Amino acid sequence: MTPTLIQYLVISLLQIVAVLGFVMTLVPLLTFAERKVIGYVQVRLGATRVAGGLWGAQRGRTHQSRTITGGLNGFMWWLGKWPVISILRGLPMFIADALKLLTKEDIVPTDADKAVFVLSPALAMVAAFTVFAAISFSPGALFYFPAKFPFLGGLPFNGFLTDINVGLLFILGVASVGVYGIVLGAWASNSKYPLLGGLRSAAQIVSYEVPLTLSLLVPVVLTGSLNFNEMSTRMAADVPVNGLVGIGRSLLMFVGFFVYTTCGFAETNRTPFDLAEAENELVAGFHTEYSGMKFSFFFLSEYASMITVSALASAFFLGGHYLLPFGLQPAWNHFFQHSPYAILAWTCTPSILWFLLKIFFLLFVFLWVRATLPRYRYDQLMNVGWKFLIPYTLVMFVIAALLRYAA
Amino acid sequence: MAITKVWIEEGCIVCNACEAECPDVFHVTEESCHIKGDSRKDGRESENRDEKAELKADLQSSLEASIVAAAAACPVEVIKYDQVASADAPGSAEPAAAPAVIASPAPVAVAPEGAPTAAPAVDADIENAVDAALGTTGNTAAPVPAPSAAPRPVAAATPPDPPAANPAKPRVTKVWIEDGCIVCNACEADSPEVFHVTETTCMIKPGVRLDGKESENRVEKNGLKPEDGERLITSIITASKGCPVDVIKYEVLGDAPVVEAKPHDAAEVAAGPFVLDYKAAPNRQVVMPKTVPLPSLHTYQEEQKAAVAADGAKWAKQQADFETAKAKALAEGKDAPKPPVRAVPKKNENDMEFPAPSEAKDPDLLHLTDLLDGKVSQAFEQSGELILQVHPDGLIETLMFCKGDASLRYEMLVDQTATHYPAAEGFAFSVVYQLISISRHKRLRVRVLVKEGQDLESAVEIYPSANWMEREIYDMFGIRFTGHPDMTRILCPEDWEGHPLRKEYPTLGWGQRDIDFREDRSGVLMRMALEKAGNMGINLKVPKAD
Amino acid sequence: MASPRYSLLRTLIPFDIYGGMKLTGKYFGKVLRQANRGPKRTHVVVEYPEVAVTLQPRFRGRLQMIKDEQGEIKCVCCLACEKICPTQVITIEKGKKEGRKTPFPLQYDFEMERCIFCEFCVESCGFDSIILNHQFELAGYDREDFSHGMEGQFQNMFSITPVGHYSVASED
Amino acid sequence: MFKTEEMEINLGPQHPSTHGVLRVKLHLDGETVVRCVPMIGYLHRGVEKICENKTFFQGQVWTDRTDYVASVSNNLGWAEGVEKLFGITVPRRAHYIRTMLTELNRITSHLLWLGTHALDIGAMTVFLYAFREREEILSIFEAFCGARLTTTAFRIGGLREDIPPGLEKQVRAFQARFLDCIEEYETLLTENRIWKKRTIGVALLNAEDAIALGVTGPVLRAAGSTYDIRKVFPYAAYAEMDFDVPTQTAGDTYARYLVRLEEMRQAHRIVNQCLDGLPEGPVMAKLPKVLKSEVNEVYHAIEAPKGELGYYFVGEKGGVNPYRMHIRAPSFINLQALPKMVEGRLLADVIAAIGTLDVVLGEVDR
Repeated sequence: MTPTLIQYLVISLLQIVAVLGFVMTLVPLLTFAERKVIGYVQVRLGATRVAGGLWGAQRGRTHQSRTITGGLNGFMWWLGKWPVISILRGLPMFIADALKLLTKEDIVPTDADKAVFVLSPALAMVAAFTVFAAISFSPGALFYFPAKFPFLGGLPFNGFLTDINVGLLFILGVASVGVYGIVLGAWASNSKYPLLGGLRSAAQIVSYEVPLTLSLLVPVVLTGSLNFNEMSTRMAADVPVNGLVGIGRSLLMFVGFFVYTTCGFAETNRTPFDLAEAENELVAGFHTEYSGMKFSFFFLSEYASMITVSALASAFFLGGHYLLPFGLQPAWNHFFQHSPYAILAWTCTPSILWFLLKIFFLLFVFLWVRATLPRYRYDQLMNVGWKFLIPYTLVMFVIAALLRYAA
Repeated sequence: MAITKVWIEEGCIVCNACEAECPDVFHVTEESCHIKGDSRKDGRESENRDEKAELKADLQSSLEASIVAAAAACPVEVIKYDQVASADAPGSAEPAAAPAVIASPAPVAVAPEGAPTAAPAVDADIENAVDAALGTTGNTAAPVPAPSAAPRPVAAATPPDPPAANPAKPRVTKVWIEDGCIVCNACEADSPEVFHVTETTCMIKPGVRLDGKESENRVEKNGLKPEDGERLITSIITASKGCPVDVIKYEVLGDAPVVEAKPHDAAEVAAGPFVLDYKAAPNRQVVMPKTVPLPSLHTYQEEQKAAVAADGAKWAKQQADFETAKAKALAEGKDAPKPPVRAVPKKNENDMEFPAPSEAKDPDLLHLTDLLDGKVSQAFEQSGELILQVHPDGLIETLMFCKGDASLRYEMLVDQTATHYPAAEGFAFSVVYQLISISRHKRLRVRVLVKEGQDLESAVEIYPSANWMEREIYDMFGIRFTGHPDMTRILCPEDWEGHPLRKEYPTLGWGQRDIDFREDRSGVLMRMALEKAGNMGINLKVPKAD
Repeated sequence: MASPRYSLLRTLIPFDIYGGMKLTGKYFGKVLRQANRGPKRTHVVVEYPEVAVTLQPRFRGRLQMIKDEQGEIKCVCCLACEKICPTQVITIEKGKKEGRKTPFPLQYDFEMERCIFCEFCVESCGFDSIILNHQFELAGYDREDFSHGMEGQFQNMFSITPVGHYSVASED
Repeated sequence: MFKTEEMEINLGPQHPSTHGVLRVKLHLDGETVVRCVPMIGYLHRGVEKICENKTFFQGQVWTDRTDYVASVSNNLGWAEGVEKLFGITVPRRAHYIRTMLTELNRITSHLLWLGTHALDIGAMTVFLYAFREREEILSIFEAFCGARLTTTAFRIGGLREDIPPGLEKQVRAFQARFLDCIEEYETLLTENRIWKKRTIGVALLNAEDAIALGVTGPVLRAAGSTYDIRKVFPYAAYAEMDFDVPTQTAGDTYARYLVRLEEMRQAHRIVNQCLDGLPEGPVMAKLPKVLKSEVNEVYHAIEAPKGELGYYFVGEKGGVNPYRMHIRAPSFINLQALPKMVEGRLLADVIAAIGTLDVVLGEVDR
C-alpha cells in the first residue's frame, strides 16, 4: 500500500518527532547517568534528591510545607533501600538540570563577535542532530497503524527517517560540520582560553576523522554496503562463517571496533581526548565564555554525537539490529534459526531492542572510561592519531580487502 | 607610687589569673596562691597573710602596674596590697583600690625585675589589653559602634551652646517638605529628630511639631516647637543644604547660622558617637623594642662575668656587713649575729635548660675562621647550631668558600632571612643564611649585620635559590641586594608602602580600611571601652560638628 | 617496568587500561548491588542530614558555658580565656550578683563568626566552666543567628543554637 | 601581512588547577611555553608579623593555616622549634605520638597531592579514592585532638592530652587496609599508558638544578639525592625508627609520583613501629607556667611532606613572644623551580609541573 504524498509527509513528520524526542530525552538522561555512573565508580552516590528536603522545604523549619520536590525526595529516599534500582534516585535531576540551563542568564562578552557567537552553538547543535536523519533505529517498520486509524490506517511507522543507501557518507559528512560550531564559537568569544581550546579541537577532530573513516571502511569493505539496514542484514546472513575467512573477519571486526571507539572518543571530545575542553588546562576550553542556553547547545551536541558514535559502532561493528556482534550472528542463526523454542528463534531475527541495548552499553562505556582514564597531552594526541591509528587502520583496511577477495 | 606589701586574703580559688599577670610575685600552688620568696624581703614563700612582709625595694615600683593588674584580674578579689604615694614614703599604708579595672598591665608597665630589657616583653599584652578595651580585634581599630538600640547621635546637631538668656537666639519656626522628595535618607542622617523618611516620602516627626502629627507639613505648614527649633537649627539647615533635590524648606526667626553643606559620605554617616583617633590607634602605635636580642658569645660571656662579679660583690658586702655587725656586737657585748649563708642557685625543677652559647669547636667554623682572615666577627655554637658572623664585605667570599671549599661543601642555601633590630647601635638588620651540606650532613648559619640603607651583595650567583628569598627580604625589610636579577617585591603588591616586617610597621597596616568585624550586640564592648579607654588615656574623641 | 620483548604487545593490547577499567567497574558493581542504606556499604558518603554524622568525643565545636548542679554559672571571670584567645573573640564583663561570693559574668560575649575553634580557652580555664560542644553546623542566614547571650532572647550560651539543627550534640 | 607574536596568558589566580591563588604568567608560542613567571602573594596574610605579636603558645594556631593540608607537621615544627629555643626536653612517649601523627599527616598530604595531581592530568577517580583514605586519617586526628584540618595538635613541651582510648584500634584498622589502597591507586595509574605518557620526561629537574634552587623533599629525592631530614638530622622519634628513604634518579614527574607513593608506604611502616613501640610515661614536660625566653636564635627544620620546613626563631630576654619568627616554607622555595621545569615545554606540562611540585599557596604566601 503506497502512501499518498500527504500521508507520507505526515508520517515523516511523526517519525521526526519520535526520533528527535527520543534523542532529546536520551541526552538529559545521559547527563543524569553520567552523575550516577561516575558517582558509583567513585564510591559516591551521585545525585540523590532534587531541591529541598525529604518532605518539605526544609526539615526543622517551623513552616513545614509539602512540596512537589519534597514528595519526590521522599519517594527517592525510599528507593534507596533497594539494591540496583536505587540508582534511579535523583532521576528528576535531569529535569532540574534542563530547567536550570534554560533559565540561566545569558552572557555575551563585550568584545565578542556577536553574530558568530550566537550562531555557532546552533551550528554545532544542528549538525549533531541532523545526523539522526540517516540512522536507522529499527530494521523495518516499527509498527503499522491499525486499519481503523484515521487517515494513516494500515501504513507503516518506521524506526528511521530515511533509509538512504549512502547513510554512512551522509553521517560522516554532516557530523564533520559540527567542528565549525566549536571553532567559530571559540574564535568569536574573543578570549584566549577558548581560542586555544578551539584550535585544539579543530586539529583534533580533523585528524581523527581520517582513522575514524578508515576504521569504518573495514565493515563496509567486508559487507560491501553503506546502508545501515543492509549492513547488519548482510553481516548476519550473507557472509557465511566458513573457516579462516570467517574467523579472520570476526577478529578484524573486533580489533576494528576498538580502534573505531578510540577515534570516536576523540571525535566527540570525550576523555581521554577531551583536550578542547580540558578543564584543568583551559578552564572550560572552547565554551569558557558561553553560558545558559548557548552553553547547553554545545552540551547537547556533544552528548548527541556520543549517541551518534554509539549508534554507528553498534550498527557497523556490533551487529546492528541482530543479537551478536562482530559478524558472529550467522553461526548463532545456524544453530538456533529453526529452534523449537520461540524465544531462541526470535533472537535470530532483527529487532530494535538489540540496537538500543548496544547503544546504551556503549554510552555506559563512554562514562566508564571517563571515570577511569587520564587525559592525553595535545601533541601526544596527535601522535596517537597520525602515527598509530592511521597506519593501524590502513593495515586493517588492506586485510579487510584481502578477506573480501578471499571470500 | 609604689606597692610595699602584697598579701592574699582567704578564699583563693587557684585560678592562675594572678600568675599570668605577674609571675614575678605570685606563684599559684595546688591549694593557694603564694607571694614568691624572691620578691620578698624576708625571703619566705607564703600567702603573706599574717606576716605581711614587704616587697623588695627594687620591685616596689617596678612591679606596681602588674600587681595592680593581677589584683584586678583576681576573680575573688583576695589580692590585697599596700600602695603608697612613693617608695620613699612608706608611711601612709592605706590599702588603695585598684586605680582602674584593667586586666592587663597599663602601658607604663615595666618588664621583670632587674632586666635592663624593658617594655617589649609585654608589648603584646598591652596591645591585647588595648584591643580588648576598645572592643576591636587584633588587626582592626575601627570606630566603636554604638549599641544598636540607641538613637543615632546627631553629629551636626550640637551647635555651640549659646547663652540661654540670649533673646536674639535664632530658631526655626517651620519646616516642610516640598514636592519631589526622592527618599534618599540624607536628611534623616543629618537630623533624625526632625525628619523621618518613609517608603514614599519624607515626614516631619510628630515629636517636634506643635500639632503632633506626622506628615510632610507641606500643606498645613505647622510650626516647630520653639525649644526644638532652637536646639535643632543647625541640623535642620544642614539637612536642607544637604538635600540633593532641595525640597526641604524652613523659616527662620532671627539670624540663621551659616552652615556649610556637609558631604554625605558613607563613613561619616556610619560613624558612631566615638571615633577612634587614627594616629592614636593602639595597633598603629608601635612600641619599638629597646633591646637587641642578637645572640652572641661575647655578650653572653660578658653578662656571665658581670653576674658572677655582682654575686661576688654582694657576697663580699654581706660578709663585710657581718664582720662589722659582729665587731659591733662584740663591742657591745651582745650575741654575735648569725653568719650569712651564701645563696645556692635554685635547683631547676623543670625540663628546661637554656642552651647557652659556647666556643666554636667545630672544625668547619675553625676552618672558615682561618680562611676568612679577619673578616669573621665571631664564631660560636648554640643549641647545637654553628653560627658564623662575618662582615658584610666578606659575605660573598664566605659563601663561595662554603660552597666551593673541598672540606666544607655546603651545597644548598636552604633559607635566608633577616631580623630588624631598631634599638641596635651600628647596625639595623641581621641577615642570616642557613646552609646545609647534603653530602656531609651539616648545617651552618652565616650571619651578617647590615646598617640601615646599606646594600648587600646578592648571593644568587653562588646559590640560585637565593633569588626569591632575597626578593622576600627586600619586600619585608627593605634591604636591597646588588647584583640581583630582579629586585622587586614578591609578596606585597608593587605599590605597597613600607616594609611590613620592620618593627616600626604597625600590625594594623597603613591604608587598611576600617572594618569593624565585631558587632557590639549587647553593648558590653561599648561600656567597657568607654571605661577602660578613659582610664588608659586612649584617645577617644567626640566628633565635632565642624 | 615493561620488558622490551613484550613492549610491542603491550602497546597493541591495552592491558593497563583493562586493569584500570576492571577496578572502576568493580566499584561500580559493588555500589550498584548494595542498597544505599543496606548493612554493607562500599560508598563512603553519608546521606547527611538524614543520616547522622558520627563525631569523635574530642570534637571541637562551638563554645558553650556550663552550669553547675545548682544551676549556677561556673564562670568566675578570671579572664584567662579572654587573654589566651588567639583571635580575641571572647569579652567578659565582670560583675557582682547577690548571694554569690565569686564574680559573676554580666556578659560573656563570644563572637562565633571569628572563632577558630582551637580550644585554648577551654584549656586555660581552671574552673571547667566552658567547653567546646559538638555543634558543627554553624551557618546561619542572619547575623542574629550567631548571637550568644546568657539572658533574654538568646539564652543559648548553654545549649546548641538554633542554626545547628542537625548537629549531633547530645553525646552525654 | 603574516605577523606572529607570542600570546601572553594568565594561568590563575583563579584557575581550576593552580591549587589556590597561584598566578603564572605564560608567554606562549602556540602551545609551547616560552617564558613562565610565577606570581605569588595573593594569599599573603603576614603570618610572621602576626606571630611576632602573639605568644609562643598562641602562635601555633597560625602554623595550622600555612600549609593547611599538613598542619600536624607544621605544629610539630613550631613546637620543636620553640623547644629548641628554650632548651626543653620532651618525654619519649610524646615523641612517639608526635611521630605517629606526623607520619599519618604525611600520608594525608601525599594523598591529597595524588588526588589533585591525578585530577589535573584527568584521572578523576583517583581523587575520590585518595580522599576516602584521607577521611579516615582525618577522623583519627579528630579523635586525637578534636579537629580535622586545623589541628593545633601539639603543645610546647609535649602533648595536651594522651591519646584517647580506642585511637590505637582506629589507627590499626586503617593501617590494615591502607597498603591495598595504594595498590588500587597504582592499578589506576602506575602502568597506565596515558599516565606514563603524561608524566615520564615531563617537568624534568636534575639533582644539580634542584640543589642549586634549594628544592627539597620528594622533588629532590626523585632527582637522585637521598637528603631526608628524618635521617640526616633526626628529630622527634625518627632516630629510633627503621625506614628507608625512597629515591629515584629520573627527576621527572613520574619519578616524583613513585617516590611519593613509596613514602606513603614508608610512613605506613613508621606508624606501625610507633604503635608497637609506644613507651609508657608522661606526655608533657614539666614547665613553668609562663615561658620566658632568653636571647637565643634557632633554626629548626623538619621534613614536612613537601620538603624542608624550617622555623627560625629569635628570642629576647624575658620575652613571651618571639622577637622574630620566620617560616622557611618548602612550597615557596620549590615553586622557584617552576620556570626551570616548564620553559620550552607545552602548556599541559605546566599543569603537571604545578601538580608535581605539590605547592600549597597558603604556605607559599604565608
